[in-house]
Amino acid sequence: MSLNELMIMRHELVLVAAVLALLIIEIGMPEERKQKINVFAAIIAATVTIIGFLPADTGMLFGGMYSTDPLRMLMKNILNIGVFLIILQSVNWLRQDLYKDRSSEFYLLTFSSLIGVSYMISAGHFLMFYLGLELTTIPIAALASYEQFKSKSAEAGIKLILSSAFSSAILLFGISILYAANGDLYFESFQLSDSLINVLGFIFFFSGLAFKISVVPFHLWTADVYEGSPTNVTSYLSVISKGSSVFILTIVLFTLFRVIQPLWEDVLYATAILTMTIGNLFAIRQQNLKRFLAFSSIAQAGFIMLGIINGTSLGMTTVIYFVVIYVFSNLAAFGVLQTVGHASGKLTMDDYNGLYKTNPQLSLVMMLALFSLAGIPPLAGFFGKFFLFTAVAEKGYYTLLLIAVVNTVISLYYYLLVVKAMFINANENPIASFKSDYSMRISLVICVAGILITGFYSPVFEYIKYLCETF
Amino acid sequence: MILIALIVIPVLTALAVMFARDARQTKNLSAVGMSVQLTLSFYLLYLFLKERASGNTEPVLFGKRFEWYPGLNINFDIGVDGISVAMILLTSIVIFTGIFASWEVKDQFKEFFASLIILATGVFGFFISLDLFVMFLFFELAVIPMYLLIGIWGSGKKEYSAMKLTLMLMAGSALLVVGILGIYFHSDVNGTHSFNILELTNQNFSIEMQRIFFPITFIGFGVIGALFPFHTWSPDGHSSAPTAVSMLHAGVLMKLGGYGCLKVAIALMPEAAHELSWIFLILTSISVIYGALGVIAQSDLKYINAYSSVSHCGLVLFAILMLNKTASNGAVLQMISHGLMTALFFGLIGMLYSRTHTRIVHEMGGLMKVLPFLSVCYVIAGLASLGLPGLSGFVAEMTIFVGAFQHPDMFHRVITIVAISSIVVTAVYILRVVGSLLMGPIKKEEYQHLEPAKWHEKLATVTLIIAIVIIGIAPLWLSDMIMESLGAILD
Amino acid sequence: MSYVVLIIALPFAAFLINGLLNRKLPHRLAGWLATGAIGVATALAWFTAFTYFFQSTSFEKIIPFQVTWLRFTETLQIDMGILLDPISVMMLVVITTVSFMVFLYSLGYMHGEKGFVRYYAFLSLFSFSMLGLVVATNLFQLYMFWELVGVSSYLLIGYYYDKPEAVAAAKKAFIITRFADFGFLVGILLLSYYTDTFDFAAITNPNHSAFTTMTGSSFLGISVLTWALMLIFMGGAGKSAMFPLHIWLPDAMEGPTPVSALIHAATMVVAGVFLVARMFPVFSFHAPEALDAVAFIGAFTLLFAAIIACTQTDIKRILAFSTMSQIGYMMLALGVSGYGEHGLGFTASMFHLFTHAFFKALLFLGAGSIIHAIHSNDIREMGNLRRHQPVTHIVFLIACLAIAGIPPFAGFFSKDEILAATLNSSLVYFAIAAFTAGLTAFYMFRLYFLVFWNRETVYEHKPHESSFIMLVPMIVSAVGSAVAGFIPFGKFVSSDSQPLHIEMNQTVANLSIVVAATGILIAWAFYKNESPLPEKIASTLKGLYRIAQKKFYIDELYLFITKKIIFNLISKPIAWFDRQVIDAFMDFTATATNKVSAEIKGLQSGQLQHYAYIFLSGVVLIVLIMIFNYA
Amino acid sequence: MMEHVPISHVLIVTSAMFFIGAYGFLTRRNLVTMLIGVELMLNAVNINFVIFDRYLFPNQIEGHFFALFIIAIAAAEAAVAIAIFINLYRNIRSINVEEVDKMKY
Repeated sequence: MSLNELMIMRHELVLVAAVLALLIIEIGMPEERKQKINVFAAIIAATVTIIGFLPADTGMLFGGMYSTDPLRMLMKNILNIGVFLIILQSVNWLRQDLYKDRSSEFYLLTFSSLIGVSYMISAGHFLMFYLGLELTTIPIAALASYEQFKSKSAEAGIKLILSSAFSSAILLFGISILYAANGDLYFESFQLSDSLINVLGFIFFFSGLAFKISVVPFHLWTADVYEGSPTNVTSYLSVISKGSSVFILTIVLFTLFRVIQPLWEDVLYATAILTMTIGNLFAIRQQNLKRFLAFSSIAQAGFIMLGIINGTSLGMTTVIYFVVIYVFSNLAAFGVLQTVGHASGKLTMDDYNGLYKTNPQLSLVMMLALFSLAGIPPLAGFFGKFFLFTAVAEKGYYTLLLIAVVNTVISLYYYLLVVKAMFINANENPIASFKSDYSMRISLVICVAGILITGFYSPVFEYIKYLCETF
Repeated sequence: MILIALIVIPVLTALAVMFARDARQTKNLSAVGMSVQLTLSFYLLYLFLKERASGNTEPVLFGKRFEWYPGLNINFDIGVDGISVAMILLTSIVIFTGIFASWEVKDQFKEFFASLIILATGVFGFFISLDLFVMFLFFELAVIPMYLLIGIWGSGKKEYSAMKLTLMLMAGSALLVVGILGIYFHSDVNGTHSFNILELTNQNFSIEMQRIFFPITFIGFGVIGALFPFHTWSPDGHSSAPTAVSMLHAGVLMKLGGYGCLKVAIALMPEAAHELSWIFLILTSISVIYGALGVIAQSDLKYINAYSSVSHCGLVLFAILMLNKTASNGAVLQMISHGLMTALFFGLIGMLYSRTHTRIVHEMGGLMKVLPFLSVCYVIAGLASLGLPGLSGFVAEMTIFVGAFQHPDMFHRVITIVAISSIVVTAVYILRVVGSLLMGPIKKEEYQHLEPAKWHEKLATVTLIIAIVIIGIAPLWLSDMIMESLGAILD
Repeated sequence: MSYVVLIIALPFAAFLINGLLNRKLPHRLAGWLATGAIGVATALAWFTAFTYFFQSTSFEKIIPFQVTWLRFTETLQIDMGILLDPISVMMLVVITTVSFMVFLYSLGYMHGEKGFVRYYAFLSLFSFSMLGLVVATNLFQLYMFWELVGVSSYLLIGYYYDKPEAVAAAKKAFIITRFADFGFLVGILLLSYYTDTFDFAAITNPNHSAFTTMTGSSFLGISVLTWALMLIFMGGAGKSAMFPLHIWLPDAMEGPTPVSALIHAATMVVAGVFLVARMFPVFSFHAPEALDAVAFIGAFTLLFAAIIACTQTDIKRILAFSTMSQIGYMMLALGVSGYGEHGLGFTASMFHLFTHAFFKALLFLGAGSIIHAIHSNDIREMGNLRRHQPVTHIVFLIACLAIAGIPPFAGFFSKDEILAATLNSSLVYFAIAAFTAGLTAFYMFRLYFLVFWNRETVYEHKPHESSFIMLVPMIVSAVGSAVAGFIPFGKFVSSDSQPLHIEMNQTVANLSIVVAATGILIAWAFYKNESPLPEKIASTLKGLYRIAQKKFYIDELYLFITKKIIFNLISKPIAWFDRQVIDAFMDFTATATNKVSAEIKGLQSGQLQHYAYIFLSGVVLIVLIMIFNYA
Repeated sequence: MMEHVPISHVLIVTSAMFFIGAYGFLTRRNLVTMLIGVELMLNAVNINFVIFDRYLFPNQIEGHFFALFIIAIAAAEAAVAIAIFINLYRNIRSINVEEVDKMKY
């Protein structure tokens, strides 16, 4: 194996290098200048993201354990951007005295998790996939309880780590059954036999991934963990963790389990309906905005299922395209939550009453983000959602489509509740006017630009479509 | 090029407004922008008529296609036919007057004008687009600012109304998603699917497909056209909305429904339309007469006008469902006519409200004495509404009735006569309002000293009245222009 | 003859100028402007009549002006044009002349009113619309001007808009006629659907092929054509205040008196008669049943209104009921008329329309003059006015004689023809017509004696004779009422435009004179001086008298239908239904969603083990279902 | 000796182990015991992988590797989990799972 060949694994190697670099900087940096680590982390994240876009070879490594191709690279790049944005958003939060001594932990764990994400996406073997999955989750569980003096944070950590351990046990059980039935664990050569036991194996396997995407009925951890974790960790969970799982689920379903497409279509059909509906019904009543966004992200997961059901390259395109938009929209929303929460400690819907009067720009960003999530033109979310619907309609599942569009109306209702709170409701004691920090602003500007441009700039979609067709 | 300008100018105006320094500049910018838009619309009319006069019989003129999403065969297709030109004219007149009617918006004026103009952008875009996707995009774009406009600047139980209106309209548009995707995937234009209306017109969709998607599409557009029983957003929405928003909403936005039903639901799926029209005819005739009878028991001016809009817009859908050129021509005329006069109504109601601070009819009285100008305008609007010859309402209603009468069978006859009977009820409620609002003795002492109409109010009302009168006196050019385009849709 | 356009355009111009400039215009200028315009129009109308009737030999239909106004289908279109034929030319003369009189009169009568300019604007609008109506070349143009006439009537009745009664009366008038127009419109649509045209030239051609189809197909046992014509007649009945659509006319007297003279006596209210006359060939050839209906309604209204007139005390209302009664005569005459040589009724009707316009306008102008002087409408507050208003007295007497049918005044001749025409048709109708002639004489002279003779009433201000400008039109009209009867009307106006030779039926004439004289004598006996007789008779006929005085409770019936049934039983329930059922359903979907959301919140219990339990059961459930599915 | 034990018996044992572990996870109130439940489940999977290699695919060693990795990961997971338990204990002085329900609905 030459060095050149190893460079196929560029994304992961760069991340490993980043982790190492951070460790070294952390150790070498004098105590009083520890603050600077935030800047380094942001720079490193930017570098990682940029390197990800550089052209590189694709192919397989380690006898097929690891494989990459332009589509997978794109997926990783999307998530890299997401992580970069999250890191920009966390800088100010980590600067506070409470965390400044251990801010590097946050970055280290985040990057470690990102390594897991990358490996998971590039997995060519169930073992590799499992390793990636665990590497994604475990650091995040630690991060979820990052705020060590808050019992909620610990609770979130516990719920996440135990649920995920439970779910990975089930997933592994599924893999073991698949192994028994087919005698192979390499994706490349995996041939699904028509044994009925595969159904069992597949569904156990699926539930493990569905857990990460928070598909109903495997979603129950989501809201609690999202609420308890630090906001930036929540962003990570809702965007990177979920996005990566969506990607790998799509890949796996479209390749390994292609032969049992009718089966997983049925499973997705049912779970998609449940996910959208339950997510929406719960979101309606939420007061805590993080919890609110948690349920909203469950509902969004339901919409994503719609694209996967399609089962063709169009479906895959729409899913990836939607995730791109979802990254921008959700991160914009969480960014606002983060900065407002950090500045005022306020997090409920009522606290947001009259926000527009004091912080118009943040309110506008939040509104755009929510409208994009709701699928309102001309924002990117509209295009994303419409294309997902296109994917369902192509399949001819008009009943499902009808249920989905009804759900968009319900979702619009609760998104509007937040908009109403910010723009319409009066508040005697509104959140004071404040200025958010530069890195947060940069991040929000990028998000808003993404929300505004992605839809109109069709080459994004066309490029993804091209990659999916050649996948 | 001119069509693109029609979208770009409002967008630029809205942007410019957001950067305006003060109220004065905001208003001036909006006024200038919308004046340019109005001029442009008339220029478009001129160009259109010139082209037609020179013998150009293409169904759609000034067509332009920009490839957008080639992978899904989505293109930014624009072009206009006679109907669109007419609707664009209507829109630019209403938004122009709407700006002047909201001259005295005090708080958050920038946002107000910007939202209002964005709303108008959506409407303009809707009327010029030939691609279902683009059309749908603009449709939703027009609906959403409504929420903020009503929610922030409205009155009464504005939050409830705004939410109800938005959700119901979005539910309608949700159905539209299903409808247009169904059409898209059942089409086959040179081996690919298509969103392009012109290409879709030549498709022969199977009757089974039409039976499913015609009702979905029709109801989808029907919700915004106040189709019974999906009209209940209208009374609450209108009564809470600020003046200019009511004007624009009732005047223009509700017309998207009729326009969409005609150009999408019926034009693309004519067989199902023939087969299923009876169901919707029953619903729309209920709309017509039910709305009119419902008005009589109302006492709030805005509710009165909202229900009367239900009745009048019901007539639009009713006419469209008659599926012949005359009735559809009447429908388009009715859209324009109703758009103008309801805008006038809502404008006047707003102006009266700002002076008397009540909208309850029997709390006012004798306004003719103290506010002669506004009162006369109100009477003219009323007369237009009850279909006085020489004003636009008459032209539209008669065309509809004549068209509807082309069906000699019992069902259509009965239902047409039911619809015609609404002219009596309309007269009842219009005169009732005029009688107790404007005539009679002055109810309250403080009404003696109401401020007379200001220049911008006069400008707004007079513009609308002129339009109503012109169409009422010389309707032939408009009617012919619309008729020509209908040929391509209905034949 | 394109100058005819001017006859219509001039009043319109006056309307525009007065209407748009309104407050900026001095009263005197506005008034004279409008009067001048209508004056010129009158001259032109007379000139037109002169050239039409005397310079050409045959009375063809001439269309000097026509433009397409709106196209419905390739064949069905509305034209705006001017049609000259005997009846329209006759109507032009009537309308312009009476208008001119009234315009002139109003200069005095309305002097100093605040809304003087507005008054003239509306009046001009009315003249314009009425003229447009009579010269319409097609049914739809007629309908349009018909509506315009209605609206100008509305505006003028409601001229004193701060008076609630006036507002209510205006509303009532418009709505009732609107209801009638609903029938009219359906009739037009029905007719035009089969004939594929609105054009009178085509529609009134009895040989039009569509009529055979229309008479062929029937609905509820009546041919479609008859339906169409009955519906059209419904419009006419509404405008002409025929029973049961008459209730607006008495109330319409709330308008200024000159308006009543012009609109509610001489011109607009006879539009229904004009309409039936216009459509007469079709009625006559293809739908005799419809014509029977016209006759019946006419006869009924004729008697009905006359009976009520005997009991009323408001001078203008008496005149209003008398108008209804007289129009009933015209309708009856049309209803019993045949076509061509048997068209005596037609000519009689038109003749009566013509003469009636003069004497009824005169009566109203006279009434106006009285009201102007004593500021009251109640005849019980009047008396012995001949001392104070000699000129008014004389012209009023002429008018009364004319309407009572005393030769040589105009009414005698026309009424005589009508009686003769009914005699040809049915004895019952003749009896009604003749009896009512007596009744007419009675109630008119009751009015006359009560106002000008009887006891001397104490007036707050001493009544004075009206000004010169008001007297002139009255005198001119009086001359007209006196001599108009001598016009050989049959020569000019007949059902088939061919001169019709009419001979006076001596027996009928004698009978009518006797009846009228009897009526006058009774009135003289009762009312010449104060006398207890009328009271006595009224109290013996207690119930009947009361019913007649209350106008047979038709108003109350209408009120019951509109208030109790339509408002309380339809509109209010609809408003309630809309809010409480339909809207509530929409709200219910929202609250139900919220409710479900609250119900299922227990799913998210916060208990980790509960979550895992659901997770595991979900997996197992899906596995079971799928294995069951795919096994 | 192994040959005398049919694969189905072993599978019954592993399945039983797996669900006993799950049962433990679902019913025990102590967080640490719950963690042990998960470990039990994971070990069931481990045995599965090993016996599949042994019985079904005697010439493959993937199952063995998988089992090894699972053991390693489980250890990591347990480490993190227990760290968090300690954190929780510091905050609420309890590691009873029923008390970990501050966030719900």
